[in-house]
Amino acid sequence: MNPATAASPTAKSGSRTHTSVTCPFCSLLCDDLEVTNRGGSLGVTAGDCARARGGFERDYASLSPQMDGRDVSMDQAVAAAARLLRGARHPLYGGLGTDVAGMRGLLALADRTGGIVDHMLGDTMYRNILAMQDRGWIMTTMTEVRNRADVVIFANLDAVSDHPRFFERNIWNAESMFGLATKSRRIVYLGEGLNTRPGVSPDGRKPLHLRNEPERLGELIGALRALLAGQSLQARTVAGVKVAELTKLLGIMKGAKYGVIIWSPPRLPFASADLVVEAICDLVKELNAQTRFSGFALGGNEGILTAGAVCTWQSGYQLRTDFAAGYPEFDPTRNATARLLADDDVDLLLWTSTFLTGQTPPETKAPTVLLAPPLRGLDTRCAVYIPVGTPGVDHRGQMCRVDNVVSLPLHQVRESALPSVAGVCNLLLQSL
Amino acid sequence: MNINGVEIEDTYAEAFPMRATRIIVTAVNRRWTLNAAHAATGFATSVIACGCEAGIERELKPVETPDGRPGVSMLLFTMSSKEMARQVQNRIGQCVLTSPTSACFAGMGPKEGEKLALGKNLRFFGDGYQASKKIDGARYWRVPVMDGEFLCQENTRMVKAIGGGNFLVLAETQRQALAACEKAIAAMKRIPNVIMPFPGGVVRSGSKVGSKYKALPASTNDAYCPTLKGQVRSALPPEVGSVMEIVIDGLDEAAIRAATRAGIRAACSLGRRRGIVRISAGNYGGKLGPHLFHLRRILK
Amino acid sequence: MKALTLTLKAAPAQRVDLAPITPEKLRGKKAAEIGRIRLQCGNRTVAVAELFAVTAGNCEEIVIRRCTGKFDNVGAGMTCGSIAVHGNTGHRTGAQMAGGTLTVRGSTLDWAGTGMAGGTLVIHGDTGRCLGAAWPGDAQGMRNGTIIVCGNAGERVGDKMRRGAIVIEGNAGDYCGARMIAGSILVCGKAGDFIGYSMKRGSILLTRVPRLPATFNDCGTFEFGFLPLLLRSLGRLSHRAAALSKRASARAQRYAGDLANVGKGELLVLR
Amino acid sequence: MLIKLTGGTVYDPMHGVDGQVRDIYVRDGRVVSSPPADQRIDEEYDLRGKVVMAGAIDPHSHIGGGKVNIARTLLPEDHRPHPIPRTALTRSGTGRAAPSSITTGYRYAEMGYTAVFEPAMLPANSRQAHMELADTPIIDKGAYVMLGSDDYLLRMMAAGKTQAEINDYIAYTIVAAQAVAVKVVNPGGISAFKFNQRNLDLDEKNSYYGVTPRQILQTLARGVKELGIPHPLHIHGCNLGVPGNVQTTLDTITGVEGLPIHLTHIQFHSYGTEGDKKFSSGAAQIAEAINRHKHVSADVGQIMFGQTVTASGDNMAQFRNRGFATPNKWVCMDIECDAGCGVVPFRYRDQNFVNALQWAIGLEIFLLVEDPWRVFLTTDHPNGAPFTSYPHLIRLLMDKSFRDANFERLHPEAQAMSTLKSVQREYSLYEIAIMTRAAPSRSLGLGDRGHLGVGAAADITVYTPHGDRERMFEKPDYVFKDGTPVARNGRIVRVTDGGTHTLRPGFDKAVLKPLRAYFEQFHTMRLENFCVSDEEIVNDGRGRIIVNQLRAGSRG
Repeated sequence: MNPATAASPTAKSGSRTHTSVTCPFCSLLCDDLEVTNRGGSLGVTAGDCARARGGFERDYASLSPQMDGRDVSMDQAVAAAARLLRGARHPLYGGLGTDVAGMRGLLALADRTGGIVDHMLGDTMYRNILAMQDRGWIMTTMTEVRNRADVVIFANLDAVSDHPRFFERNIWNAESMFGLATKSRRIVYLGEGLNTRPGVSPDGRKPLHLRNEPERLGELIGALRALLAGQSLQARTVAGVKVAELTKLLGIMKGAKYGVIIWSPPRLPFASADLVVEAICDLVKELNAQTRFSGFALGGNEGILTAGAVCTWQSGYQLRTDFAAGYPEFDPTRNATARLLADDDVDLLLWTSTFLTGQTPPETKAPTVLLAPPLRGLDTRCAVYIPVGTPGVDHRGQMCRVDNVVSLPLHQVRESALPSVAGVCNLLLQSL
Repeated sequence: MNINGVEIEDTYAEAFPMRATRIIVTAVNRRWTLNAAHAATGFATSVIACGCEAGIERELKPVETPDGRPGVSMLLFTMSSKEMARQVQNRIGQCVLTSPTSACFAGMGPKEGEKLALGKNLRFFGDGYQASKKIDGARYWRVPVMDGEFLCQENTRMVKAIGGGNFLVLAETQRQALAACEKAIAAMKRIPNVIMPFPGGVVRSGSKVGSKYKALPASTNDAYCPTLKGQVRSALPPEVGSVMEIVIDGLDEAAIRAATRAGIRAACSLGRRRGIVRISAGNYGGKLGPHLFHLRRILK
Repeated sequence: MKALTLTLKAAPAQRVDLAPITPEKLRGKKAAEIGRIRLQCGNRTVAVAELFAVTAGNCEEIVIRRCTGKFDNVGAGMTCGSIAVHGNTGHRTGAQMAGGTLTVRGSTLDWAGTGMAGGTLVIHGDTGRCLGAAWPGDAQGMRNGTIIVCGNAGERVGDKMRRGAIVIEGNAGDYCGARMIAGSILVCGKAGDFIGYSMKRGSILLTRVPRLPATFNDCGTFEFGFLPLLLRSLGRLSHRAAALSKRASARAQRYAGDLANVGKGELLVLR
Repeated sequence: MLIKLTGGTVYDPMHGVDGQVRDIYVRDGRVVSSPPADQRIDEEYDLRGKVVMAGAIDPHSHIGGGKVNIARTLLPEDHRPHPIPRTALTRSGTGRAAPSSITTGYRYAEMGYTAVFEPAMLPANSRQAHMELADTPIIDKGAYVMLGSDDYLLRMMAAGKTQAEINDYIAYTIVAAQAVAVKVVNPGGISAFKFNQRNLDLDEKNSYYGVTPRQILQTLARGVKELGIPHPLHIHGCNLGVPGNVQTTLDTITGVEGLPIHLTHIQFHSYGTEGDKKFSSGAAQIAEAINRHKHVSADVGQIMFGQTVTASGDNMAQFRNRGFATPNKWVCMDIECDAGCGVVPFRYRDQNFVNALQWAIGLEIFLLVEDPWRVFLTTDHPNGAPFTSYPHLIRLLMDKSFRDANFERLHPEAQAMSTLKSVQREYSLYEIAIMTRAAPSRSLGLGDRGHLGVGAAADITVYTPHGDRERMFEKPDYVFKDGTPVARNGRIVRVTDGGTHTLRPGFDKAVLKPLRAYFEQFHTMRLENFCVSDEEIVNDGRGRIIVNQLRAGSRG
């Protein structure tokens, strides 16, 4: 046992309380949760938010493995799934809502069976990855934001809708390392339909809010870049915002000691949003000629960053990688789940989803193998259903955090007989 | 040998190797093509002091030019490729780029000779706002200028060529000599691949090599000066009162031969009756150049 | 000698990589040999002869009949000769092609002509996203050559295009000419939103004023000497370009941009 | 299971064996003494005429952790032409400059390497580093934890904490991050960059903490020594890549008061400012200083011509070098008030004056440092070149005529600025065995690795001698990992999982209380979760923890 680690649950009167629990249900991976286990039913007793409660406190039904809706033994289900995988001429490993170990198992299967891997939120991920692969970026991480950022710009997002504790943990934290009075942070929102209340500082100072048309964010960022480069624009408004307001915003950005611009790929739900991300990244780079400024991307829920990271170190490529030719090939448009299914390009779907959403696989003509926790009301009508546990609830695990640098351990907070995704993958590999 | 009673002397013109290029200038109308072309080929009579010999080869109809506007094709001749680069850059830069509505194109095929920068260096006048376009394998530069945009092909080609083809018209009077030369030039202008670089195509100051003054490499050809007939060993028969020369630069020997033939025939069309006495040619005893144009052989 | 002809027998269930079928790769091969070439189809390979009836002929001139959108990489990497496709093609049609002529008498999916370095690609129908664009991570899209699309094109025509020309006779989708480095794009129909997004240099020729991005400034209407040259050149491959070449003067309204990114590109609206 | 390796020519510098013909016996993964004559031999390998060495050890190669995965993500175009198909035995992969983790394990093993050390593991990123290393098969791994721009250390130094208190923090961090050594990168400079300082010289103060790089080096070097960490402080100094940094490096050597230090990728820190282009070789001065100062060791970080990617914790230097990015894309990150990273693709060209001279400088250092026990063979993979170029590099060191032929292809002005051609030295096989096996093992305190004595782990590489040393070292005949044959003629024949080298220096548990509070006050993760547990590495038996011994006489 590594003497440096020391986390053990405390037990009292029939309930066990786990502290410093990592929450796998949003990509912030808050690890200050307290989860109390009363006879197998869990309650988040500290560090809670809607997502955490929705994940930890959800009920499991007692579902057994199934084939075409009939209960079967685990052995039968694994054998059936393996048979399907063996016969598949182009399987798709979709969903990918799992932890590091689960992803390792799925990749081993994909490599062996010549399949494609894509995550249920693959579209959102590629808004970032394509921009990064084309231009690179300057990024920062959560602890840096928490302690250093004096100007924080939220581009087309309010953060709290997808990551409820973002402001609590990273913006209005009471103390910071370098004497920054966090209350004095300059908060800016860009976009419409945002919950900007969390952006009001504890001492009541309101954020600056520019209401640009969300889908024209790239144009607005482009205008900031043009102004930063000393160009003059004939246009009076950009994306619905007056150029004079942009000039003011640029002044705030240039005046930052350590500015951060935050975006979230799922909050850029329009085509070619990678170009918008690229523009943001270019603006950040250009600002760094004088001051320090960084990008920070939110999003990344349902384990997509974990899936992408593991796929990258094992294959060299991010998701939407195809192992059919015997080696990894990467095609972010062709190997997209929706497209593959719509065009009947794949003949088997193995869908994995263990976290908060996505337990219902997409409609397809191809037979489907589903790996998901036995959630109450789960639709198990598919070729093979194999119940699995939730990493960080039913078994230990590891996940990558939203900033792509920090990974956290996931803890087991209740006894469970459910296998992990990794465990099922190992059984499948042995049966191929 | 004589034509219309004009004696064709049994002699030859002696010519030397040069470099040449053809450049096409277009503009909004004929007048402005000529303005640009005249300037660009101006002060280009002799490499001795002008650095280059140049002239208008012919005017081009809109259907013949790359951009469908009226144009002019010019030929430029120099003694070296380095000098050619310098002359083209200076002349196109100062006389074509500057001339309203002009555009400038290569006048030679993409496989001929060797590459010669045209807009390649001139583009820097655009101060970073120049833009390039590659069309059908050729690159063009668009240089923003005050009247709009100057379009200039990046490169043209430069070939080996011949300078110094010539013939002399010996006539009774100055007026008759000039009339014959004008006829000759009119005919020669219809011949492709040649220019006659002197003003109007005609030179009245033929020269000999050397001078009594040490600084001068050449001086007046006293043997052909009618006013010195009594003072020097004159080459002129008594009836000749005036001599004029037509110098021809051409892309190859055939072109010079064709031009020489057309020019002499036209000059001779006036005949002995109108004072044209003899056609001769300038040479240096075969010492100057490898190209010899024997008049009688050409006219055979 | 007549063309080598491959006629599809039955549409495959999985996608097929047709990159091995180009004039230079087939040079010197007999029909039987060609029939034995293995093509990647899903996670298996199939012989050409299983998918196609192969009619012997000149390998410099390949005809593919009854092609479908399941075939990717048609003509990819070709350097010479010609391929004529009757039917549709899948993704990356003519990707990285460096010479020769590829004609699709149908429509293609995405990434046609990505990374193209030369030659001519003619698509009689429509094409998907990212025509002549840069493959993710690549510094440049199309580097030379000519692409003609007689129908409509999807988003990001000529993304990061470096040189060459693209003609869209129909309409072009959003982000046409995004991040162009140089080259020319002619859109005869309508162009979508965010035209010329983040373009550095290059020209996008239009027949009507598009929705103008805020980072393009109007420079006015002028004569452009290169326009007749370019249109005449494109007109040799495109009827619409030929018509414009006859009709249009050299006048165009010029919008300079994208000022966010160097700003030396232009939208030229033909007058 | 008893294996006999018969009649090979053995090079085992740890025991002074220089090319003697010997039989080696292996039982249960270890080298054993020769058994009684009647003992049954289960397997025998006839190695007559072959060269036998311990498995090679790479002490500095960026093979796992966030910046490597960033490099992989950034360069799909480098992977595309380098696909690695799966086989019945091995997994598929890709890449050259930043290969996939699984491929990395195979490639190293195929080249006869049996242990590789990731030299820049940020504490905040240590879990991911170990996850990637866990997916790097066959070879043993280990990682150096990066300190020196982390807020906690700088805060302690600014507050005047004692060396003992700082030592506890260092020890704790080594244990928590499961590290085997301590690395410092641009001491204090990564932090300074976050405060918008663009350079930080050896005696320049970090604008927030008021601490200088020299103080950080001294504190960490002393801590490493006092804790009994076998490997000296692993230093990536100030001013990486800056012409004139040779002086900084010399000052660093003399500035640590005789404490043991290891200067890594010293080639990038050996630049003068002479000549028309204000860029010259400082190799002779550096080599002379290393020869004189016995407390100093170095690895070279040789560059090779071609495309690669530079991945470093030094985001200050990487941001400064962004203009050289080829292709033009790069990533910089500020990380967790702990460290940073920068990833800049790069193409070294022999017709580029600076690159050509860098190549020559690296080789000059290799050849002018007299003691092969103190200079290790690295390209700082992938910063100078991919690790797959090692056989080529070995040939350059062993073959003067080959070296000269390569030299003559350089940019002529670079040739004129280098003395490389006048250096006659050619490395011997014995010296190669020192610098690629014995010396890294001894420096890192690996105990039973890097040699072939009785009791050693049976990591053994067998080569066919060849005049072309590149060919010889490219594809060893046999590679044994812990007694198991894993590669044959440069092809993997068995896939195993290597172990992870760690250390367990002791520390006063009192360090935990303020640290835990500090994490809760300022950080975005809890101390408990920051620690990488043993079971995460053991990973249900796929991994194994190797706890190395601390140096005798230390506090541990």
